[in-house]
Amino acid sequence: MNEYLNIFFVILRRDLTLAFRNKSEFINPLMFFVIIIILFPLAFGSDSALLKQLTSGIIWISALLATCLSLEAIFRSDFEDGSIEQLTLARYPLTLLVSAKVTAHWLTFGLPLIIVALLTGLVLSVPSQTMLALLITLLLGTPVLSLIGAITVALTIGLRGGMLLSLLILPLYMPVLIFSMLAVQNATVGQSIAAEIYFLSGILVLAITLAPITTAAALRIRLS
Amino acid sequence: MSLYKKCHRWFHQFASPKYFYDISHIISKYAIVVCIICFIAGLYGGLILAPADYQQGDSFRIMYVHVPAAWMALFVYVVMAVAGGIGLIWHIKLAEIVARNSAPIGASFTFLALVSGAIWGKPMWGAYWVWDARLTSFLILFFLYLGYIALQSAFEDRRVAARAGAILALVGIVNIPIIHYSVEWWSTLHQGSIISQIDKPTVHMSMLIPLIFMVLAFKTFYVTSLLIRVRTEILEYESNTSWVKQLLRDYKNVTN
Amino acid sequence: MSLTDFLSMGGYAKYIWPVYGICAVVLFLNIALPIFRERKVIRELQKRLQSEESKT
Amino acid sequence: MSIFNIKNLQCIRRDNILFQGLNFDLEQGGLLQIDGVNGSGKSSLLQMCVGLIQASEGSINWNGVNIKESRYQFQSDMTYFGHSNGVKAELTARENMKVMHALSGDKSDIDYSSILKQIGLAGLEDVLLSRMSAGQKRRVGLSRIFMTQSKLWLLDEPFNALDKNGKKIIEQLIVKHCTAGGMVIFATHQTMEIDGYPLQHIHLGNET
Repeated sequence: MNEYLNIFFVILRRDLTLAFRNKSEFINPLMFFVIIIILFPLAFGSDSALLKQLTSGIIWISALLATCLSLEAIFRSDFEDGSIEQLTLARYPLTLLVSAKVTAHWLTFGLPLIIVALLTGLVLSVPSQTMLALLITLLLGTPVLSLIGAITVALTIGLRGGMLLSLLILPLYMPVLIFSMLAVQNATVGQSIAAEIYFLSGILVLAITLAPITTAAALRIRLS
Repeated sequence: MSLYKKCHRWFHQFASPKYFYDISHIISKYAIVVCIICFIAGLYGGLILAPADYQQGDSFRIMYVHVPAAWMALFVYVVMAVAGGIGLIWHIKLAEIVARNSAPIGASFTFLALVSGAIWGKPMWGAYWVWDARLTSFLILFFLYLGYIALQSAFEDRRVAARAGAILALVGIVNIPIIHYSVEWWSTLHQGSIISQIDKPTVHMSMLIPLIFMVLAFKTFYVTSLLIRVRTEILEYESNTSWVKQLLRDYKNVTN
Repeated sequence: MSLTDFLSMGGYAKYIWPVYGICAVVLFLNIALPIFRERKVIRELQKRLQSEESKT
Repeated sequence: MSIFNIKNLQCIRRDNILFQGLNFDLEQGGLLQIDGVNGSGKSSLLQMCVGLIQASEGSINWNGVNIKESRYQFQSDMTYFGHSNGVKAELTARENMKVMHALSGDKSDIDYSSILKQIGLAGLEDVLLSRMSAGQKRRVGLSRIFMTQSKLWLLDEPFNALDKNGKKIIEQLIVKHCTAGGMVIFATHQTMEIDGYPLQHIHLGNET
C-alpha cells in the first residue's frame, strides 16, 4: 500500500517544486483575483451601501474566475514536454497520479487564493460572521473547482478555441457558487448555514470520488 | 442459441452502418407520417378545442410549445449521454454519430423552450426574463449543449471528438440534477414559492390530450431530423466502402 | 369561433403567435439544413467518385 | 505462443489508412526496427503498441492477453520513450531521474551519478535541464531505460538530437538488453551498427 502513497507524494512534491520554481504561473491568478475585486468599487462608488452588500459575492466570483484561469497550469506543461505520456503509461493507475496533480494544483492555487480572499475581505471590512462563512465555503468550494476543472482541462488541453475551457467549465461551477453565496448571505443575516454547508460537502465528496477517474479517462482520450 | 448471444449478434448487426442506413429509410418514413399527424392533432386540439384557462386566459396555449420543447431538451441530452457512453465503452461508431448529431437538435429544443418560457412569462409575471427556477436551469442546459458542440468542433479527428464529447455529456448528466436542484433552492429562497404555483395551470383533460400529441410530434420530429443527419455522416464515414460507392452510382441516375 | 376571435387569442395574440412562429422556424431549420447538407455531401462524394473512376 | 504479438493491425489517421493487416511476433531477445519515410505511421504504430492510440482494427497482445484487458500488467513490463523527452525543464537532472525511478516502480536504490556517467553527462546531476542542450536533455530522458526492470522497450526515434558517441552508447545498451533476454522495438530511419545482432524489420509506407 505504501508504494501507491509513495508515488502519490513523489508526484505531489514534483509539482510543488515545479510551482515554486516558476513563480509567475503561481502568482498571476492571485494578482488577477485582486484586480477584479478592485474593479467593483470603481464601478459602484467606494462607500455605497450596495458595495457593502455585494463584497462577499464579488470575492467569490473573482475567486471562481481566478481559478478558471489557473486551471490550464495543471496539465499544460506536462502536455508540452511529453511527461503526460509517461504518467499515462506508468505502472500506477492514472487516477492516482491525476489526483496527486490536482491536489498539487489546489495547494498552489486554492490555498493562497483563500488566504488572499480573506485578506481582501478584512480590507473591505466584511463583517466577521460573513468572513467565517466565506472561509468555510471557500475551503469546501475551491477543491471542487480544481477537481471538476481538471476534467475539462484534460479534455481541452492544447486545442484551438481559446475560451473553450471557460465555456465548458462555468456551467458546472454554478451549483458551487449558488450554495456558497446562499451560505454567505444567511451568515450575514445571522441565520444558520448548515444546509448549504451540507450540500457543498456533498458536492465535494462527489467530486473527490468521481472527478479523478473521469480526468484519467479524459486524458487517455485526449492523448489518443 | 442463448438469448444473450442472439441479442448480442442483433446489437452488433444493428450497429453496422450499412444495415442502419437501409433501416433508417423505413423508420423515417413512418416517423414523418406520425409526426405530421400528431402536429395537426396537437395544434388543432390545443389552439381550438381546449377551453381558455380560468386564470391565465388563452396565454396558457404557449404551453403546447414550451412543455414539449423543455421535455425534449432534457430527453435529447440523456440520449446524447447514453449514446456517447455506448460509443465510449463498446467503440460503436454508430452510437458516436447519433450522439454527435443529436446535440444541435437538443440545443434548438432548449432554445425553443427558453424563448417560449420567456414570452410566456410576459403576460403572467409582467417581464420577459424573470429568473424562474426552471428557465434558469434550461439556460444552463443550453450552455452545456453549446459547450458540447464547441468541444466537438475543436477536434480534427472525429473519433476522438466523439469520445471526448461522451465524457463531457456524462459529466453533464451527473451535474444536471445538481444544477436543477441548486437553482430551485436558490429561486425559492429569493422569490418565494408563490410564483411557481400560478404558472402550473390546472391541467384539464381536454388540455392534456393535445399536449401528449405535441410531445409525440416533437419526439418523432427529433427522430426524423436525427436520421437525416446520421445518414449524411454514415455516407461521409463509409465513403470508400463498396456499398456507398454503389449507392452513389445509383443515386447518380436519379438526380441528373 | 370566428377567424378573428381565433386570431386574437383572447387578447394574447402578440404572445402566442410569435412563439408558434419561432417554433415553426426552428423546426423548419432542423429539417432544411440537414437535407441541404445531405445533398451537398452526396454531390461532393459523387464528384470524388467520378474523379477516382476516371483516373483508374 | 509469442510474448509480444501484433495481429492484423490497421491504423486510420484523419480518415486515411496509414497501414493495415500488419502481423508481427516478437520473441525473447527480439530486436525490431520500424522504418519508413516521415508520416508513414512509424510513431502511430509505436503509440498503438503502447496503447496510447486505439487501433481501429486488429489487436496487440502481451503474453497472449490483449493489452486493453491487462493494461497495468502490460505497462509495468514495458518502457516507452517518445518524440518528446518526457522530462521537466525546470527540474535538475537528479530530480527528474528520481521521479522517473519512482514511476518505474523499481525498488532497488540507484546511483544517479553512475547512470549519468554512463550516458556521458558525468557531473551534471544538479544542473537545471533548462540550461542543457537538446542532446543532453534527450540523454536525461533516455536515462529512464537504465532504471527500469521492464522487459520490453519501445523507443521512438531514440537517436535524434544525439551525437555519434551518444548513439553508440544507446546502441550498446540496446544490444546488452536484448542479449539479456529483453525485447526492444524502435522506430528510426537512421542505420544501426549493432555488429551482427539479428535485427528484424517492419517497413511502413508504400514505396518499398
